[in-house]
Amino acid sequence: MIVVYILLGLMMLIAAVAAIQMRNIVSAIITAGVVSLIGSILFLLAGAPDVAMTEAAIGSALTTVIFLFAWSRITEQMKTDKKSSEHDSEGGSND
Amino acid sequence: MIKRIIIIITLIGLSFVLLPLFLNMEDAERLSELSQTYVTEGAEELGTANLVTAVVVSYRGLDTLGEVAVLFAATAGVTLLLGTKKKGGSVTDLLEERRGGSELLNTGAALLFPVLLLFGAYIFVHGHLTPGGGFQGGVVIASAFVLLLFIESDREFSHSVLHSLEALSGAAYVLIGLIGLWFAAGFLDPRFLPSGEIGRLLSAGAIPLIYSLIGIKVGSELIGVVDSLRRRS
Amino acid sequence: MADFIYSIAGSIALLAFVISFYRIIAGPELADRVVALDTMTILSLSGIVFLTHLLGRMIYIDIALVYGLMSFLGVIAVARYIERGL
Amino acid sequence: MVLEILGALIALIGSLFLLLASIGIIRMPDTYNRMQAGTKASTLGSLLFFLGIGLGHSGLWGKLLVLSLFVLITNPLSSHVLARALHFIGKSPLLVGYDSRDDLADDMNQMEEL
Amino acid sequence: MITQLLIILGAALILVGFWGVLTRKHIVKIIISFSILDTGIHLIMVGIGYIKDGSAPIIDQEMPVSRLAGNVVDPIPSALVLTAIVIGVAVTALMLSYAVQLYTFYKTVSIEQIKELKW
Repeated sequence: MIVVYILLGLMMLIAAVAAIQMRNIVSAIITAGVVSLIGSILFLLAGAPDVAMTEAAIGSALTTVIFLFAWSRITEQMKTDKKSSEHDSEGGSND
Repeated sequence: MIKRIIIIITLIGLSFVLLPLFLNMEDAERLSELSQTYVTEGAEELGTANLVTAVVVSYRGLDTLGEVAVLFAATAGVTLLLGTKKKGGSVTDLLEERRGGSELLNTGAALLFPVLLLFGAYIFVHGHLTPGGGFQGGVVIASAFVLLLFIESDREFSHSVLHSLEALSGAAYVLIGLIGLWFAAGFLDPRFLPSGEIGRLLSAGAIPLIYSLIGIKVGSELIGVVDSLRRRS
Repeated sequence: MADFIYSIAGSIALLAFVISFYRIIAGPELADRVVALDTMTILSLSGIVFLTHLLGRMIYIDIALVYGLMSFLGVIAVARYIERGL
Repeated sequence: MVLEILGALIALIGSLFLLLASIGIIRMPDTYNRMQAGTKASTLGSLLFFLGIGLGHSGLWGKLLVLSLFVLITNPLSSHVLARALHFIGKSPLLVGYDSRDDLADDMNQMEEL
Repeated sequence: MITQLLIILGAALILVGFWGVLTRKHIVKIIISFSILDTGIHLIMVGIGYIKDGSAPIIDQEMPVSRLAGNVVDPIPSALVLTAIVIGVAVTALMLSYAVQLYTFYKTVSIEQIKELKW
């Protein structure tokens, strides 16, 4: 039994370090969701099913969704900024 | 360079702060006295099968009230920062067309939406019998509406309905607490309704009622958060 | 006897969990990671159902129910982000 | 007792399918192949696993049935949405020795013409 | 044993999250580090409430009232963590909305380039 704890804990640590090290933001968000997923299994093993349910519902599903909504909003603004700056430079060259 | 050294020193200091926690802890053989009282008398006094629910709703009810207040403050902050629509149409003109959901996704979401609503209601009504309760059920209900946002992201939710649901459930929650103060022993004491038999749906006094109100409040608040965070066109 | 075979099945499921976790960490692209996450949620559902048997508490199955409904939201969110539909 | 051993054997077969799914996840050459290996094998494996656990514990039948329904609805749905998204960002499957054939793009073109 | 394991794992997660908060430049990365730090704190609290060979404090056929004493874990840390997770998601949403607003004002996601916040 203790082996399962240690294995899950190691996976959780690796996922946490990888989430912080990854260059791609969406990959980092997914990996942070995996940290929460393994955490909820650990909570279930430690006899706290209420916490496990909350962590599974919130930590690994809703947090991922909220991060992605916010990040897609930021990337969309990045795109429009890039487009508008290109427009500005073109206008400047015409003058 | 100096920055890096400061960071390393901070981390080492933090680990020394956390070290005594690790050294002094063994697996406890028995509960502390307060928890022992909650565990042995909670079932008898309140009639709940899930003792975590008893602690959340009744024994530590004031904490939950404060937690709901913090949640409300955070939601209000998100709405204040992002909720207003953009002025001026110059930004929206440059947006590229957003792709709609496929037909399979639309059908599946339409199939799953009532299931998710029903399931969330099941979770928070059975909060005193099985794991789960108002918070988890509220999240499941919020996720049903998030699913609607996935298939059609221009969908507008009625803000007045959300706000009135949230305000009404919050007010009813405090009101039930005050009724407990009047008819039973203290604030948020659920024993003004009959306790009933352990394991039945209609038992544990007012706990299912209180947890349902918390579930509706949390659900409407989280829908508000996601609705403010999504992209506007 | 039955318990022994059950525990072998659980160990194999745990092994499968670890293997698909490798793809999440090593996956060269975002798409591979999402595919691995999709598989991993199903594997963890089986794991939670197995823990229900192992720990001997029937009520733990509710966590599997909640997770089974919520888990695919994350995958769909990433997919809609990729195709710019979010 | 016999039912329990039968359930355990079915759970063992299910776990072997789960292992197959994860091996497919790491051994297949490209994303679409990984996706089909991971989704199909893990759906069958988890359904067999639930059946095996349900044979051992008679009290769990109702909830396991609901759980199987959820898996049967959500798992193909999520993989369909994911495959469609990958197609739209221009990722093409690895087809060695075959002509590439893109039915979804043809359909989309037809719809645009209409 | 299990308490110690959970506590050392939680402490390691707190350190990893803190390291991420201190060293990363990307603002969304910093928020991800905060959520990892949160998970570490929750693990420590659940670990403190663990009782040897404990099960969930829920009464049903497998855990009747007579077996309750000495066989169930502490319900108080579970209740606290339950509320802490929900507050955590609300605070994460608040931080993300700040990130979106910072991007709209400064047109950058790197905190190195937001000079007004430095001292």
